This record gives sequence, structure tokens and C-alpha cells, in this order.
Amino acid sequence: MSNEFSDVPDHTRRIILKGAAGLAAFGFTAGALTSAHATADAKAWPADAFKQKSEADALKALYGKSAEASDKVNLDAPEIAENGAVVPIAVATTMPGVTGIAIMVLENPYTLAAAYKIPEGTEASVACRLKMAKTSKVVAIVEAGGKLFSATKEVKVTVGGCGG
Amino acid sequence: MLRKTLIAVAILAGAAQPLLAADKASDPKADFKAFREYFTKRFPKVALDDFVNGPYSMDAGLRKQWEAIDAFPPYDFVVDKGKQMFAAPFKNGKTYGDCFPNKGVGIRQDYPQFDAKSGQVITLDVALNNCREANGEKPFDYNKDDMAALTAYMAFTSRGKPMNITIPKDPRALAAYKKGEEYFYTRRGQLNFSCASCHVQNPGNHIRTEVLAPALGIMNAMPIYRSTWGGMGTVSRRLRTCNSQVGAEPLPAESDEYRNVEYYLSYMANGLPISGPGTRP
Amino acid sequence: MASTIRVRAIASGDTTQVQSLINHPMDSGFVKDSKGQIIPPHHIEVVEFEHAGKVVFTCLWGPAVSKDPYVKFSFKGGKKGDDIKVSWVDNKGQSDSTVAKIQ
Amino acid sequence: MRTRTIIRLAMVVSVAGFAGAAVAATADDFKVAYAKAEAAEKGAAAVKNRWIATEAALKKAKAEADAGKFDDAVKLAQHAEALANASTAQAREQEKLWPDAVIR
Repeated sequence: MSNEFSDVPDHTRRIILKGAAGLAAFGFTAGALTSAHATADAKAWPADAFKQKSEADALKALYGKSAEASDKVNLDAPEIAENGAVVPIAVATTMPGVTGIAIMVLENPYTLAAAYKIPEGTEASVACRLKMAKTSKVVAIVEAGGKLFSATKEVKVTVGGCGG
Repeated sequence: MLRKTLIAVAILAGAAQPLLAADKASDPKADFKAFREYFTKRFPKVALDDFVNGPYSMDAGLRKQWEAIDAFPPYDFVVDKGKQMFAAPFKNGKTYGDCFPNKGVGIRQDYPQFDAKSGQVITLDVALNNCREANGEKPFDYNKDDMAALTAYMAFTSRGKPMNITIPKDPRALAAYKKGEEYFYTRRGQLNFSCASCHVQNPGNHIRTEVLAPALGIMNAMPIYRSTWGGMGTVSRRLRTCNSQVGAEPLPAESDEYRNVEYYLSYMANGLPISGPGTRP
Repeated sequence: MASTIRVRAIASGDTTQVQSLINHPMDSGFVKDSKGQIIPPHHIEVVEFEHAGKVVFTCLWGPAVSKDPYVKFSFKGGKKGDDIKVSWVDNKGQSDSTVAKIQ
Repeated sequence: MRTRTIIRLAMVVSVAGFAGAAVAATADDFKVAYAKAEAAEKGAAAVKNRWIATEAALKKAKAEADAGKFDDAVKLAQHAEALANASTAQAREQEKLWPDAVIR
């Protein structure tokens, strides 16, 4: 089973070792700037889907259909967010033929938080960090074989991530 | 009527007074032993070196989120900025490295220090500003991002190195230590809290929405990137926030009281690894 | 100018795990500044990861993605020494890109 | 215990501060009340224990006086004075009490 966090057996040791390793990593991206020319395609952004205020509307705008709950969708989210500004969320599935993953936060001003396109050869697993305005259900959507599957988990937020 | 109550309180306070501060001779070594025993006995499951991870040493749910975030922490950019700032020469061609032993790399664990010349405690932040001024540069604001970035980088180069605070045989050094201890245990603000109320008596417990960090090793994680701030903050910024949270007007950054309490707490953490820059909710 | 993009790509067997952190405010448009003025939305919309001329992962992000966003995914086919190209574009049309080596 | 008394005291003060005062207060009344509050707060500053609430009450008192609302201004100044005195009493008390809290 893939778990975003299980590959960290001994944190104390790791954090100490990281001092040296992290330093070595400094700037290794800097020199590469000149050879980079590819630019992300702004037209790929589904503006309409990101404006929706319900799960159903967002799904319709993004995929044009609705989702069914599935225990094969693995949503890893904290029970209580340490801070709504940075909530680590991971979604993974063992289903075949996955083409997309989306994450929704139902109580946020806009429901859809992030969507990912998964081409063939890329694993159906993603981890990211999201903002949550308040306690909310988080819904993970997996698009596989032309169908949508979902998993839901409530995340309690005591310190909201929308500032103020 | 009111005034009478006030007087009554004052008399009450003055009368029942079993212990006097003066009765207790300052013995940092004995304090150190008692302090350490208190935390290790109260939290037998927390590894000694783990106390430096603050609330994450106390709460499994928080820890998991921290580990996920710390795997590629948002403060990476701040540390990088600090590194560049640290290497950039002043107008006179010298650098921060010229002000410190070992060119300033891997030395954070030696601060704060007692400075015999000024008779005061010098924190890393103060040492950095002293360095700037000695080289004809304006000092940084102790509460702001530039100082946070510089100290974050310096802490980063000291990751894992044991805190190494000395109290030289100088009555002024001992007095500074003692003043720091006093500040730590003195209740203040409208809420009538001391630093110890939260960080000795209630580590691991929630206060409003936060899980309180243990006092042991609390300075080892400084400076800290707080999600609440959305950025890296200095020791000064954190201490001033602590004051505000108990309804006390914060003191000026790096005032005697703050430097002394940092001295006291850092001495208590001797031997524990530097974990800064830390992340906190 | 330092790159806004950090990449850690590590090959293990036939799978490459990619982690990336991007320096970006990701202003949601719901937060006020110290003067009480709404900070207008400013967030990354699209991030693309390319390997060997093929897009291996695309992020479509709204304003709810955290400041200095992070993402982790894995793909098959990469090997040590290969280039990974990362590029992003935000709602103001700003963009950045970088190339990193798979470790 | 004793430390709690101070907190309770501060609460009592805030209630008492807003009660009473049948006769309308004047600008001079405010000046007197404000001067007393400021003096009390100076005492708190001398023992490095100003409270945020005191500063806020002082500020608000001044604003009310500037707006010509002397009744409220006087009450707020008295409130600030009581808070300042309570914070000073807290600091004096703690000068003696803090060693009791030290881990031994």
C-alpha cells in the first residue's frame, strides 16, 4: 500500500543528516535555467471548474460526470490539521487505467483545490499541500477507465488557512 | 472599596512568603540536572534528542503532518536566501564570515554567549548586527525577514550539533543566567502566565488551538517557520508573540530580559542537537 | 535570480520519484493585507513535468493550493542522469522553468 | 490562590469601573483621571509589566475624550488605572514568588 508518510522510519536521525545533504543540494537547479525553454500551457487550466461551489458542479465542469465512492481510492489526510494554511494531502489508488486525480475541499470558497493529469506510465499517486478555510470534508477523485471514483475524509481545522 | 481590595491583595502577597529568592544560591549545574530530569520523567517515551522538535515530540497527528511538510520544507527558499546574504560582501569587502570563528559555519550552537567586554549576553542575532555595524552597515530589524533568513541559514549549518552554552566564571554571567531564569518563571500579563506555565507545566497540552512545546530544547529549533506567519521568524518575534499571547506588552526585541531568558533556556538545552530552522504550526 | 523551482528527482529501479517545491505566494484572493485591502488572487495555474520530450505529469492548481506549493509523484522510464523539465505559469501570466537531473 | 486574586481583581475592577457616576463628567475630570492612569501605567512600565489591556484602555479613553464623551473617557481612564495597578501588584508579588515555580 502506498502511504505518503510511511517511508520515514527515524525522523530524528533524518533531520540531523539532512543538514549536510540539504546543503549539498543548494543551487543545483540554478545552473540549469538557461537550457530550459518549455513553458507550461496556461490554456490547459480549467477556469470554469475552479469557480464551482459544490462537488457536483465542480465534477461536471471538470469531467462532465459524477463519481461513485470507492474503497480503492486511498485518501491520506490528517484528522486535525495543524494549520489550515498547510494541510498535507495524499491520494493514491491501485486501480488500473487512471488518467486523473482531483482533490476537493467542500467548505472552501471554491470546491476544487487541485487536479492532476496522469498520463500512461505515471503512477496513480500524488501528494501535495492545500489550504483549508475551516473544518471540511475533503474529497479525492480518481478518474479511471473513463469513470470517476471518490473517497471522502473529514479534516478538522482549528486555525483557518485563509488568513485574516 | 476597590482600593481596599488592592491593598488587601498586596498585604496578602507580602505576608505569606515562605521562600525568598535570595535563599537560593545560583547553581546552573543543579538547575540543569533538575530541569532535564523533570522532562525526561514526565515524558519517558520521548527520546531526549526529540524534545528539540517541540510540539511534534508530543503529538503523533501533528508529527505526521510535520514529517510530510519537512520532507521538502517551504523554508528551503529562506535558507537559500540566508546563504546568499551570508556570502555577499559588505561595502568594505568583508563578509559576515569574517566576524565569526570558522567563518560562521556550524557555530549557531555556541550562542548565546556571555561577553565579558560588555558584561552582557550576546545572542546570535545581536552578534550578526554587531558584525554589520562594525563593517559600516545598518543593523537589521530583529523582528524581520532578513535577520530570520540569516539566522535560519546559520542554524542550518549547525543542524545536529549539540547546544554548547557556557557560563564563564564571572559574577555578571551568573547574574544574567539567574535573570533569565527569573524571567522564565515570572508570571506576567493579564492572563497571569509565566513562560513556565505553558512550557513546563503544560507541554503537549492544547492551549486554544496550539499544542504547547516543551521548554527543554525550545531554542534549538530557532528560528522557526510558522504556517501562521507564512514565513520564517526570529527568536525575538517568537518571544514578543509569547508576551502578547498572555496579555503582556512585548518588550523591545533583544532587550536584556529576552537575551537572558534565551541564555537560560539554551543552557538548559546543552547537549541537545540544533534542529533549526524549525517548522511550527 | 535564483530559480523559483526546486526539484528532487530520484530514480529507483524503473521508477522515478519526483518532488518539487515552487516559490510562489499563491494568494487566494480572500486574504486582506495589513491595511484591510483584499490581496488579489495570484496563484499558479499549471505546472508541467517533462521527461524525454513527453509530459509525465500536469498540475492544475486553484487558489487553495498552499503558499510555496509542493507536489510529489512518480513515473516509469526515467533513469539516473536524465533531464526533468519543470515549468509553471500563473494567473498573471508569469512563468518559470528549470531543468534538473534525475539522481 | 494569590495570583488568582489579581485576575479576579482585574475583573472586579472592570465591572466597577463602568458602574455609577451619576453626575456628568467634564474635561477636567478626565484630565485628572487620565493623569492618574498614566502615572499608574508608568509604575507598571518601571517593573516591566505593562498589560496590553491597560494600553488599550488608555488609548480608548483618550479617543472618547477627544470626541467629547467625558463620562466614558473618565470611566475608561479609571479602568486603565486599576489595570495598571493590578499589573504592578502582579510584578511586585512575582518578584518574591517566582522561585517557588522553579523546577528543583
